[in-house]
Amino acid sequence: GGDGDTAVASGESGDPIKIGVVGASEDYWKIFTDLAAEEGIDVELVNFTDYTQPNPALSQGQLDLNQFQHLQYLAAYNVANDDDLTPIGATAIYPLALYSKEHASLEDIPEGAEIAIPNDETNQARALLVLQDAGLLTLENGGDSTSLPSDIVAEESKVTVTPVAAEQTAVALNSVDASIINNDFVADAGLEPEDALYQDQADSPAARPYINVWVARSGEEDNETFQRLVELYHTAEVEEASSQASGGTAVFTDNPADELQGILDEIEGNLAAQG
Amino acid sequence: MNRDWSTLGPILLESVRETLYMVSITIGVGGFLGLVFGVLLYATRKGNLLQNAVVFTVLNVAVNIVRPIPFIIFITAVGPLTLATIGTTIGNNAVIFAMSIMAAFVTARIVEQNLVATDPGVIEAARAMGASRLRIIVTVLIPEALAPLILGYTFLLIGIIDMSALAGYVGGGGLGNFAIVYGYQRFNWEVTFVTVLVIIAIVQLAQLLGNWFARKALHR
Amino acid sequence: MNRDWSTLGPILLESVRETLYMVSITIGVGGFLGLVFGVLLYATRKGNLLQNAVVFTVLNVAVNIVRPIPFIIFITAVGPLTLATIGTTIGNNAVIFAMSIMAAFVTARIVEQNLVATDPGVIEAARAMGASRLRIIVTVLIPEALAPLILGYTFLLIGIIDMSALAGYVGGGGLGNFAIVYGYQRFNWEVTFVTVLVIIAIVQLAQLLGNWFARKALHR
Amino acid sequence: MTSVISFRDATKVFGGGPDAVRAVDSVTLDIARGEIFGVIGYSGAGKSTLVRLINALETATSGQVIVDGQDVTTLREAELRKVRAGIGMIFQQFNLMNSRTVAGNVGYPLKVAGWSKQDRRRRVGELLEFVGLTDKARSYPAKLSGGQKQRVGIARALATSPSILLADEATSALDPDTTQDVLALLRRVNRELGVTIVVITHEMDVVRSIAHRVAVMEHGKVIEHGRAYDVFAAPRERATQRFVASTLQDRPSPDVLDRLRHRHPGRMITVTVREGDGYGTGDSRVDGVGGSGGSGVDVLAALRRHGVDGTIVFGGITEIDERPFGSLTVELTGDDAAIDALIADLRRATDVHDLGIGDAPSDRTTADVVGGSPPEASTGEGDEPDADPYGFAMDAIRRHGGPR
Amino acid sequence: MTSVISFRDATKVFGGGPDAVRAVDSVTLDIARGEIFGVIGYSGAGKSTLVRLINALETATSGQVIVDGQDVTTLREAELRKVRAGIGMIFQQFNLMNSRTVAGNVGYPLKVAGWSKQDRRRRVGELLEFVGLTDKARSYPAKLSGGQKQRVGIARALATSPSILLADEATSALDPDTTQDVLALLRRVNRELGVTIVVITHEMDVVRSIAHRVAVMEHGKVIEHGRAYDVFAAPRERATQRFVASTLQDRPSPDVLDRLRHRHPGRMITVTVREGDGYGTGDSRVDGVGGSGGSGVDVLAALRRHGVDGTIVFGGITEIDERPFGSLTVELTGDDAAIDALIADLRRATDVHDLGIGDAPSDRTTADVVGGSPPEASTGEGDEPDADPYGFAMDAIRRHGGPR
Ligand SMILES: Nc1ncnc2c1ncn2[C@@H]1O[C@H](COP(=O)(O)OP(=O)(O)OP(=O)(O)O)[C@@H](O)[C@H]1O
Ligand SMILES: Nc1ncnc2c1ncn2[C@@H]1O[C@H](COP(=O)(O)OP(=O)(O)OP(=O)(O)O)[C@@H](O)[C@H]1O
Ligand SMILES: [Mg+2]
Ligand SMILES: [Mg+2]
Repeated sequence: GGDGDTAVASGESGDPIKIGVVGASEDYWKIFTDLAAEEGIDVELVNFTDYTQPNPALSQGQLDLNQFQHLQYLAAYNVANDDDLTPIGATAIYPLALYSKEHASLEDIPEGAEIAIPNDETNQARALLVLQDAGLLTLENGGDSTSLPSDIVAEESKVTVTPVAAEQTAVALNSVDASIINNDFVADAGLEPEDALYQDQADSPAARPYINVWVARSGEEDNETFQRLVELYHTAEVEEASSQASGGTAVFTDNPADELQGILDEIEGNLAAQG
Repeated sequence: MNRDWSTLGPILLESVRETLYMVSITIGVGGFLGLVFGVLLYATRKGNLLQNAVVFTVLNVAVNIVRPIPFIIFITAVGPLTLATIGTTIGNNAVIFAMSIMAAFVTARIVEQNLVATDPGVIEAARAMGASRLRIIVTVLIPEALAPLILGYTFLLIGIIDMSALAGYVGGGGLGNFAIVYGYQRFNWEVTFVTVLVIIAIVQLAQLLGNWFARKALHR
Repeated sequence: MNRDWSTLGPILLESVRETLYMVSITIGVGGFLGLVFGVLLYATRKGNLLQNAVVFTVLNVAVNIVRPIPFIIFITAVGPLTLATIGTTIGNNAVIFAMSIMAAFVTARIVEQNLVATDPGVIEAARAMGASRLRIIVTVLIPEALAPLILGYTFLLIGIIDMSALAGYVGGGGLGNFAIVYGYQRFNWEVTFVTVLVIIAIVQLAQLLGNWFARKALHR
Repeated sequence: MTSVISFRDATKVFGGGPDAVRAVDSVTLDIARGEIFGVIGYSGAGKSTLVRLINALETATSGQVIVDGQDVTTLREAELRKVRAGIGMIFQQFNLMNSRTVAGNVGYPLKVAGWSKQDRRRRVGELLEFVGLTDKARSYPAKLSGGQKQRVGIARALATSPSILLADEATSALDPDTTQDVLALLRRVNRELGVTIVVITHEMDVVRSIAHRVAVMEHGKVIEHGRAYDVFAAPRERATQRFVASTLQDRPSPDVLDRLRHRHPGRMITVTVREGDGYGTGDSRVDGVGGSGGSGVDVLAALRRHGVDGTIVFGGITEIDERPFGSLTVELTGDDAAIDALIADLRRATDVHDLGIGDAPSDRTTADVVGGSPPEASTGEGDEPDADPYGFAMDAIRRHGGPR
Repeated sequence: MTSVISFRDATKVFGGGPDAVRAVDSVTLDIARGEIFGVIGYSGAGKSTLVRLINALETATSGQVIVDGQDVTTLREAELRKVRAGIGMIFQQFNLMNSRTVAGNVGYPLKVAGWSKQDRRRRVGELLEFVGLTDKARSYPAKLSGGQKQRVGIARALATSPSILLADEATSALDPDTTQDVLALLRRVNRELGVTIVVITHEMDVVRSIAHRVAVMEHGKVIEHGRAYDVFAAPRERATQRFVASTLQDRPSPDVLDRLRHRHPGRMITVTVREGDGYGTGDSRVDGVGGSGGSGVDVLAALRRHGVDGTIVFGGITEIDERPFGSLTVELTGDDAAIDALIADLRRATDVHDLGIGDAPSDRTTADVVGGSPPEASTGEGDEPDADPYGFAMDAIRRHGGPR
């Protein structure tokens, strides 16, 4: 896939630029599209409730851009589908954190506790890594970005995990000892980021696969309109709204496209090697 | 962070429109195809009007292949077909396409079920008059089973509304999606509640009509 | 990245077990409750055995309130009840709880539909013999409508398998979840395909049995 | 009063507004314990509805229906059950359960009545043997012929030996032989167990051979009722007369009469034969059961006395409620004056309808003239060979029974 | 050969294995164009199945069924449609469409036949008027009485003026008056339009008044067939004899006989009245239609000749296929030798069954003895007052008609 022949025109001819997102209801998207409109760029957001669809849709030319994933996810997609979607700009890193209603600190989490984690592939692996970092469990071979719950070494682990839909991790707090909750849902669920028992470090190199990116079809990295949109995201108004939506945990970043591509290539290489 | 209704109101309204659009086209297309499939499923059974083991087996298996596929997987699976037909695999029309196919197979079973209990004597009477099989199906079989069929289609309608909630998976809209995206995923229970209420109101209305028509059709 | 079947195989097997577990409990509990509700919906209608406008209206509305709620929202909405009953809102048992309630309401409509066409003369005959209304329901009404009811429950079974695919949302498992999480979400079409095949095989088997029993129950 | 079923101004209206049908209209009627009560009337007259009021399958719109001392219109379902358990019913449309075998259908009321499995099996066996369906015990109703279905319905109604039996056209689908067997059984359970039986029927055989009393319904009303013999022998209402005439079939219909005249050109008369119509005085013999007066011998004796030759060309003498009844159509040959004297003589004792002679018939039809009422014009039930045959315009079946 | 319907070794087996039912068993039969053909037989004998082979509602298991020159067992559905369009059928169970009004049901075959809406409306109006249901035109079948439903079925079958009419117990739910009207119509369409009619019935009236020929079925086989008069007047097969006897009801049944003896202690005989049974020689008058021999006058004449006094106590003379038939039961009083001579005399011309005298009955039953066959033991259809009344063990209805 990935050939741009079927691509919709990019803005000038009056056709809107279609951006696939997950969570178009967030306030910052409205600010973003308003800003774009001021610059004469007609943006149409296509909202998906499922991560699986926006990449194929982009690849098939039904979208011009998408912005919902981090590099890790993109790499997994590209490898699985032999695709070459390309990151054209970064947005932010969202730390993944552990929350609990029952326990005040990491140390309080008892032996045999049940932890809810997101069940989508990349967040799941990332959550397992976070838990491993927190010393709650041990993964076979140290774990990586494709680890599964079945990779947990039960004898060496303090807790068990239950994968649930990402948004359900917050709901599940009533039923489990603790949950790994995606940033998106933290604020909505009425949680305070500072209450997190543990979270991964956005500035560590280990977090680099989790840089969220704008993605386009290969060959369209240099589209100026696209570049302008990437920039618009980092205007103060948008960043502020976006930060608010993440409960202030978002760590904005604007790595250049080629650096992102480099990281992507590296991850894809690893994945392919494992495949 | 919770938008107020002045922002959400128009989106909600638009969602209502979208749902009605999706559901009516789906029930039209899927419902009609389902009627055809369902009648065939019934009529090609052994001992029935169009007895035909091959057609029955093929249909029976086909329906059972399509129906249990989880809908999000199904949407993706029919993607190439959707693309060829609708020109896109995302958005409401793509959802309608997938929903119509799924609805056709679901309806087939509902229709089949409702025809099974038809009095064979009445069909015989029509055969004895020299009515063609197609005519018998249209003017006897279906009218005789109309009351349960109407309830079946009411049931289907609700199933489709339910199914349309998944439209968001492929970038579609509608009430279900609105409730999930603006309400449920954002833990905004007020929005969820109001939206669900709207859905329920629509369903309730449909059911009222369905019950009323079914009662009319029963002629007892 | 694509795990081979030596890793996935056991999970798939476990998923089959989980699906069978979830589906059988749901069809047992939900199917039974649905039978009760469905019979009540039918029997409390005007002119029928237990004619009772209040019960009918309450049930009719209740069914219409529950049914159209998108299932993932419904799971969350009944969460407090689930917590109180099952002790947890996640995992298979929580899903079974929510599915059973939903299935009960869905079944209610299926059952109602299939009873509508029952010959009132037969019920009258039983009344004339002095049979109690409960006895008539159990020993006349249901047996008389058995063939369509069996098809209805087969239909329901498939619906429940379909519903169980959403178990993953709240930490449940099963085949549908396996197909989505290990296949679909990872773009692993081989896993998706194989899993869907397993689901279809189960459904096909259920349908075969259903058709066979329905044929037996028809007595024609 | 030993009446076991009493209707008191009972009315049943179906529907409402302009389409309302008064299926049963202010019926007041008593049915005594232990009698066999026939209900006759044209199709749609309200017979089935009337009987369904008894076990409250239909609830009366107004009035009372008292069964065994209880007004069933006021009973709650649970109380009704007890009443119904003592009432067997044979349905016009059979109403068999398609989901049960023949044995299952017949055993069902026994199950309801709480019989043990063993007793049920034995009883069902007896009943099926009685109705001749032993070898169909395990068949389902869909595979039975019409008459077989009806026999299952009969066996089912008799299963629990109810004290009241409601039989709605219980033998309509049966051959005459089987009908006789069923009637014999009904007569026996009535006589020996005192079972009260209400039979709806349009079959003369049934009324004739088992009914003690009959009610005639028309337009939802009971227009006439009384001892079966009396109603048949001397119907008062016009509808009853017509019904009796066409039921008995002992009088030649117009086309039959045409053929008779062809064969028998002489003067013809139809003489009613009725118990108690003593001809002359010293002639009538009376025995324990009832007078034999009015039976054929009197006609024969009269013929002899008047020197007239007679040929019996049509008619029948049968029994109603175990008493003789009928009519004979006789061709008379002899002196005209003697014939007139004979007729005058006969008329003093019974009803005589003078059919005249072939060339100058005194009237065309006898079928609707009963009990000496004056001849009337044909009501059109005969053939009209000149009428448009598939057009119907001229000989519509008159709507006798349908209430407004 | 003008036969319009021919069965050639036609067999229909339902089911398989040990439970197989040979509903129609190697029937070979021709039904001529323009005749009214009656099919009689006990319940379950295979009558309905036989008739359903004609319009191929059931397909023969083997053999041929030729209708209008075409073997319907070999036709494809599309070809069958044309054959069926010319055949009207009245169903035993009515088979009305519950989803259509009365008018809609009657109009349906017209719609199938492609009639215009206007013509349909007119025609339906006529038909409904004929069957007396004009005011029920817009009612649904569920709201009709049994007889009303049957009338709708009749109207529907007649709607397209078919050239063959199959009537399966077409009047079983009708009152006698309406039955007469329907029969008159059938007779008329047969006579004037040459419609071939096949009637299944157990009602004597129907056979008597309209059938030209009849076939008697038992166990799926046609055991006897011929002109209606011949079959009734001289039934050959045992089953036919029993059927005719119980159908005609012109002979006293055992319990009637008991009562008769009570009233009439003298010697009683039953004399068969049959066309063509010339009594003596010079006495029988013959006219264009048929001999009047054997009708009552001969008995009367014989009585006179032998100086015996007679009382007609039971019996009937009616018409079968428009010819007189029946029997008279007469009590004889007079010199014993004279009576014996009288009986011997009568026997030379017709069948006489000697019932003996009250104290020494020569046999108990006459019901199953027809045509002078020797008296046989009762088959048990009478009352047995001593038998366990709800026990049935002793008087099961014999399974006459059910094939194995
Ligand atoms: N579909 C069927 N399957 C099995 N057996 C059947 C079926 N239809 C009829 N039979 C059997 O075939 C025999 C003949 O049935 P049929 O209906 O022809 O009888 P019939 O002479 O019309 O009797 P009736 O006077 O009672 O209507 C019966 O024993 C009946 O049980
Ligand atoms: N459920 C109903 N709704 C409306 N009208 C009805 C209903 N049941 C019966 N009727 C009407 O009531 C009248 C009496 O019906 P009923 O069945 O008592 O007649 P019947 O005397 O038994 O006639 P038949 O001899 O034809 O069975 C008919 O005109 C019929 O159409
Ligand atoms: Mg009736
Ligand atoms: Mg039959």
